[in-house]
Amino acid sequence: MSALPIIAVWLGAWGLNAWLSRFDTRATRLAVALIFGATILILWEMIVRIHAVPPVILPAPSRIGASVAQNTAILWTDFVQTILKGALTGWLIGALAAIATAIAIDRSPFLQRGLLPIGNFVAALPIVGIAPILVMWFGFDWQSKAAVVVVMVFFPILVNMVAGLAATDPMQRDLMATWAAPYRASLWKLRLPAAMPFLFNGLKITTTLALIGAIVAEFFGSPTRGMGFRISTAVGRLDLPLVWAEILVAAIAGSLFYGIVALIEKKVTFWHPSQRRQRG
Amino acid sequence: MTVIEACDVSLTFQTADGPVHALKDVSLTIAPGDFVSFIGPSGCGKTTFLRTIAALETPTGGTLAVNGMTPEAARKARAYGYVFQAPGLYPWRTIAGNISLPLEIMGFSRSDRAQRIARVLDLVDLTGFGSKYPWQLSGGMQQRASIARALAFDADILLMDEPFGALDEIVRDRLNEALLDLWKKTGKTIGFVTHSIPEAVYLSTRIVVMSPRPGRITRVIDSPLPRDRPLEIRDTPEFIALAQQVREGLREGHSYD
Amino acid sequence: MTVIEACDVSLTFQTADGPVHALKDVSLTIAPGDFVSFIGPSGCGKTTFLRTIAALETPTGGTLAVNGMTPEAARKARAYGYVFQAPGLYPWRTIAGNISLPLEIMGFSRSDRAQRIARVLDLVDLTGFGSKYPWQLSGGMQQRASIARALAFDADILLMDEPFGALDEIVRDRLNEALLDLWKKTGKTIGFVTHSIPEAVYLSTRIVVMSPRPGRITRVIDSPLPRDRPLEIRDTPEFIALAQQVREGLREGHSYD
Amino acid sequence: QELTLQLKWVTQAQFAGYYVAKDKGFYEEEGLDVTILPGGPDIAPTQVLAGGGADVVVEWMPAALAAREKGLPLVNIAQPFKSSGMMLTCLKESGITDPATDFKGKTLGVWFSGNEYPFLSWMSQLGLSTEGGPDGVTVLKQGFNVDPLLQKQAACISTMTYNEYGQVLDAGIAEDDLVTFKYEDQGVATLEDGLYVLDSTLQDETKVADLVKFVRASMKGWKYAEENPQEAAQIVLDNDETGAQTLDHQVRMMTEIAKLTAGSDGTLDEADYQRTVDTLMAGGSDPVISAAPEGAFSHVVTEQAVQ
Amino acid sequence: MTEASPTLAGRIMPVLTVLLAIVVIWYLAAVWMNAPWVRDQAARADAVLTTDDLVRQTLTLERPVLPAPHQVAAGLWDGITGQAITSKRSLVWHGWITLSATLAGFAIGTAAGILLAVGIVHNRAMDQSVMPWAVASQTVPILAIAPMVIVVMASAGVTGLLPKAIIAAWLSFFPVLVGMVKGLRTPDAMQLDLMHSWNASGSQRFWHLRLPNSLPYLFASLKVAIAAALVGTIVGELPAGATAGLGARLLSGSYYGQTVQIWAALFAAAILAAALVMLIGWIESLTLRRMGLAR
Ligand SMILES: Nc1ncnc2c1ncn2[C@@H]1O[C@H](COP(=O)(O)OP(=O)(O)OP(=O)(O)O)[C@@H](O)[C@H]1O
Ligand SMILES: Nc1ncnc2c1ncn2[C@@H]1O[C@H](COP(=O)(O)OP(=O)(O)OP(=O)(O)O)[C@@H](O)[C@H]1O
Ligand SMILES: Cc1ncc(C[n+]2csc(CCO)c2C)c(N)n1
Ligand SMILES: [Mg+2]
Ligand SMILES: [Mg+2]
Repeated sequence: MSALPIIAVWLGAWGLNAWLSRFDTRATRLAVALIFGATILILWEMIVRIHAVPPVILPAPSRIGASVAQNTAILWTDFVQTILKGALTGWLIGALAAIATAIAIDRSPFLQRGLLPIGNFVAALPIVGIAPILVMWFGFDWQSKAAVVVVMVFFPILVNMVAGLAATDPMQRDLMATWAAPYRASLWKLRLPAAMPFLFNGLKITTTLALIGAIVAEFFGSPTRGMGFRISTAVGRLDLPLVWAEILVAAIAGSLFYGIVALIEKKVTFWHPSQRRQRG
Repeated sequence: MTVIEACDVSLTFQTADGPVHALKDVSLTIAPGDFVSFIGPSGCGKTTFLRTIAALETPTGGTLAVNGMTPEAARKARAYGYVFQAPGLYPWRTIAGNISLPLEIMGFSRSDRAQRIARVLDLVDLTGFGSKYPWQLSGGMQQRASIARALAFDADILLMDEPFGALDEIVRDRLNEALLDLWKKTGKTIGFVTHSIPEAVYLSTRIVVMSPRPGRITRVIDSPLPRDRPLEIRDTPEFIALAQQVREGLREGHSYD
Repeated sequence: MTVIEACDVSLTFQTADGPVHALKDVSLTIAPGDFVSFIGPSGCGKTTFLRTIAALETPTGGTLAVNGMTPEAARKARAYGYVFQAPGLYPWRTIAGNISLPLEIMGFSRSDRAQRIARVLDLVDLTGFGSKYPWQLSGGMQQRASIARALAFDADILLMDEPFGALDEIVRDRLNEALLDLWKKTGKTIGFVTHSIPEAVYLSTRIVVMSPRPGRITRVIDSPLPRDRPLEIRDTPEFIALAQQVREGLREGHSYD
Repeated sequence: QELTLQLKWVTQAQFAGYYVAKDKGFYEEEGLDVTILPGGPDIAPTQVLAGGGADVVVEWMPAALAAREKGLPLVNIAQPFKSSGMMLTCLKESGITDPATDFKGKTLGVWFSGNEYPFLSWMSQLGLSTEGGPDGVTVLKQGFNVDPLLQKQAACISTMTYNEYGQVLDAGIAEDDLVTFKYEDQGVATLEDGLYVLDSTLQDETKVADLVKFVRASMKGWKYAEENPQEAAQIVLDNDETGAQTLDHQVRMMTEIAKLTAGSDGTLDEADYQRTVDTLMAGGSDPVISAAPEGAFSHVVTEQAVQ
Repeated sequence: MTEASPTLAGRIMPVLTVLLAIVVIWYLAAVWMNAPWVRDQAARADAVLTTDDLVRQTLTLERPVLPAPHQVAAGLWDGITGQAITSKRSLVWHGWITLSATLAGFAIGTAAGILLAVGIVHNRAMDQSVMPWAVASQTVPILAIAPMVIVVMASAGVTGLLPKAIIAAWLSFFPVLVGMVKGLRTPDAMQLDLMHSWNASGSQRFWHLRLPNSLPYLFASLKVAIAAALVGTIVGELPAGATAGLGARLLSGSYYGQTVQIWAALFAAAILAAALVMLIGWIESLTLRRMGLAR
């Protein structure tokens, strides 16, 4: 039975993790996540080897690793082009625009009621449809990728921010009323802080969206660098280890991006019940 | 001149299973410098009436004037400080930050703020807790912080909804004295909801007894006690008689009693 | 036999600016059928001690036994009912649904549940409010609903954290009587946090006076009053003497007094 | 006998021969049950073949040879397309008249995903860097359509005689406003649309027999399509599930395709093969393939099929 | 402080106003963006253009850079009503194909997301190991691996709706997971303590406290998830041989430069998504009202 060693490794790793997780220190938490990942990689390698999966279908992690080592220069260029120029700029512009819009329409229930349903509609426009159009409008380079990212992240953040601005509890609002707080004060001192947990929810979800957007947009036209470009080209050349190397970079970059935003969230919303162990 | 003038004020909440008459034909006049306590069984509309004065609810009937203006205009003029039944502190600000908040909004200078914060923290015996977050304090400490916040900016009218409910007798006595002191010195007008008959009698110049379903005023008792009230006044016969009067008024309202 | 046996219990919270000694070397023995009140200034650790008994906090020092087991085991055996300082009702359930919840969890039958809900609603005078949602009730009504919830499943130990804090005197008297009645009939062991000296004296067989920073027990006063206590007992000299004793104990703890 | 054919691109007259053979029952006559899988921009037929998703694929020879060098043993079993339809179409206003001198510093649109090889060979033969700069050309990864030319984002774009070129004309640009360079004329033509299978398939007698029937029926389909462009176009249209094609377009495509299939009975011309290999290996510093492939084609199937 | 819920007219008027504004801007943009092409064409033909001509031509181009609203509307109308719904030119037919895979993927994704969230909240080993990898999974560019998924599944004999549904599920499980983890963790400490004091079992805590508490979060996530599932399906339709479905429509429109067709397919997809989101919103308000949470 060729499946037997695979199952054995799985069970072994799971047991180890279950045991480790009981300690719940910073070190063990990291160890647990790493062991989980390592297990997946080992299982992957085992499956590929034991079942002799052709490398053009699924290369083994070891070959992907080798490809990463070989192609660092290419990977770096692509990272700069797609992640730093495309995804990050787009995400920043989209997030700032969404926050500004949320604040702008916050005072007007009329605009909110008019804009949000349409916002939901626009958010539902599939990226594969928008990307070619934006490439046509903004050209081939990273600007069009950033534009795609802006469109993708704008509405999720807007919707969260609007919900957040409304998410104060009645007594907190009443207090502001008793002080006759002018609009700006209640915005800065009450609604913005109260909106932070929601805003960060939106920001976190959109980190991954931004990456997907920037990469996918490159399928619809790009200069000869970028992760999406490399992936589609490498697939055509059956250089699957390079494809997976790019995917690996995307995954690491995305996790880092998410992690950084989550870290900032922790700092900013330290007071929120989901961030602290509070009492009754 | 009157500070608060309520004339046949009614307020009905529309709920899924029919209207709730929280206030019905409530009329009351409060003069400047009055200390008025509201007492009555749970659910009789005390909170609702205080909120109406503060323009946090809009009456569905009758007229209400605060400082000769509409409650709304008075609110805009920052005529009052309000202490809610629950502490309602902002979790993202420390205790000092919470007290500072209305001061910032009203544009007090930084040094003035620091001074006022120190003063009111001392008043409610929370000196040293300024840098703690609300969730690190006990229930009573949170309530005191919220009192401090309402006192910090020295409004002419103070509306307090069971401010001392979560406090022990000693602290309560202390804060009662402090409040009386403040009131005498500043001549503020105070609206005060309480469940404690001795507290109401000890503090007030007038005691308003309310009864529920529908919420209305059943008695208004003027206190013959002098403005200077040492704690010992609570053992005088006048005090005890007054308390008895309030207790009777209260009992009337309790239909089930 | 003892129900609760605390021996040198300590509890320290680690906060950003240093440790807070909420409890220090607290020793106490509670026998079956005791009615023990905890009284003390705000922040002295009453809530914390009650929570430790209920296995909601773990002491950082000392030993604690409930019904001869660890607090954790006692909790698992559903040894107690707990009323929190704030109502803590579930907003997505009606008042009746809230009371029903622990019953459902403990597997009471549908008809049994209905009967118990009706009984406790009546006990706290909320008959007719069963189908309302928590946010449709006043603060006091919510607190009564939460008391009803803790009473519904008839645990042998009742732990109550300022259950009557938000209630007016009349309702409070009524509920005090009802609680005493229940206690006499069922022989429950009751741990009761309060700020009111008369309430503590009226209800308890023992009064535990605590003082803060660090939280500790300063006095344990055994009540000489009989188990049968009409409301009028509060005017007897024994009662007043006892109250005075508690007040003194309390005053000792207030360093600033 | 069941057989699956993976196309290189979406359903269109480029593959008319196979659709005609299926619709006209030529496959059925041979006792074959053929499933035709349309391709798309993200389908690499070689990968589908390796994954076992198809028995035969339509692929361009550069991609096939490159895959072979990557260790995927593709073998050409038939070559219905005799000549190449690939060209570079430029706007006259860009001032390009001679590839050897005028491409410098210009932006050119190129298809990737395995279709970039002929272009890369051409550029290296011209001695032009594809990394941009004043002495090289800037390469754009061209999307699906001819917009880059219409929007003037590129001086030239890749087109096929039978498809994109027509689209440029349809868009309203006159032939006079365009300059075209056919790969065929530039001497860098490579073989397009051939039929490929895995080496292992050819080791199996019964499978070879099936392939023979398949190629025979397919070529019959191609010849029928050449002669009846109208009907062939209609058949393609009927098989197009996206409903996006128009008859006019497909008829024109069929007419142009017929020029490319003309003169092929399916047998691979070894001279054409050699030219393709030479072109690919002449890639200068970065050749598409580094060594002349061995056994990259086989006449086994066509020899029996044309009898 | 209770705000009366707006009337139907009060809800529709703002939308219409904003829509009107958008349409006006759109027309202006269409003229502006299509003008260079029209001018070029005129120059090539040596014709003189009046402003009137310019505007008219920019709004009626066959391959506009930005089609005018009425062109898209006509395309949509023709796609929806102009054909028998079984016709391959009918947007209804393509919409249905996309919808069925979307729903299947949404169901799989939601189930996976909820199960994972429950596992994460209740099992510490899962809490510490799954979440970082779930995040990583979302950063994998699916459009890149979609073809491989399709190929691999096809080689395993799985074709048709399922491969697309799996790609849709891949995209939709994440919002559900994030929302549910947050939602299942929102109960405040007192509510948890109460459950604790009753010694409620893990499953009782889940059903009576965590789940009801998480519902608002769940519904918010479901709305995101269903839109994500639709995107996933469309992405899955591209390499699946681009045969049928709105994704194939988009692609073939794109391939032949038929801008109007792209926009019509785009709008059809968005309308579908909006309808699905509204459906979930409706279920949400129904549920929350029954639970007494809608105030
Ligand atoms: N938002 C609301 N919707 C429906 N009914 C309400 C609402 N707010 C208050 N009520 C009802 O109005 C009545 C008066 O409530 P109110 O809060 O004023 O009582 P209260 O006198 O302050 O009681 P307590 O002493 O318990 O705080 C109660 O019966 C309550 O149920
Ligand atoms: N989670 C916590 N983190 C830090 N400090 C805490 C925490 N919980 C309680 N404390 C501190 O422990 C002390 C005791 O708190 P506790 O809630 O037991 O007081 P209490 O006697 O119940 O007061 P009150 O009568 O005001 O409710 C207080 O000083 C409080 O600030
Ligand atoms: C994104 C993309 N664009 C174009 C082609 C090239 N291509 C392969 S077959 C074929 C037929 C044309 O009618 C064309 C143009 C591709 N492979 N991928
Ligand atoms: Mg109240
Ligand atoms: Mg407490």
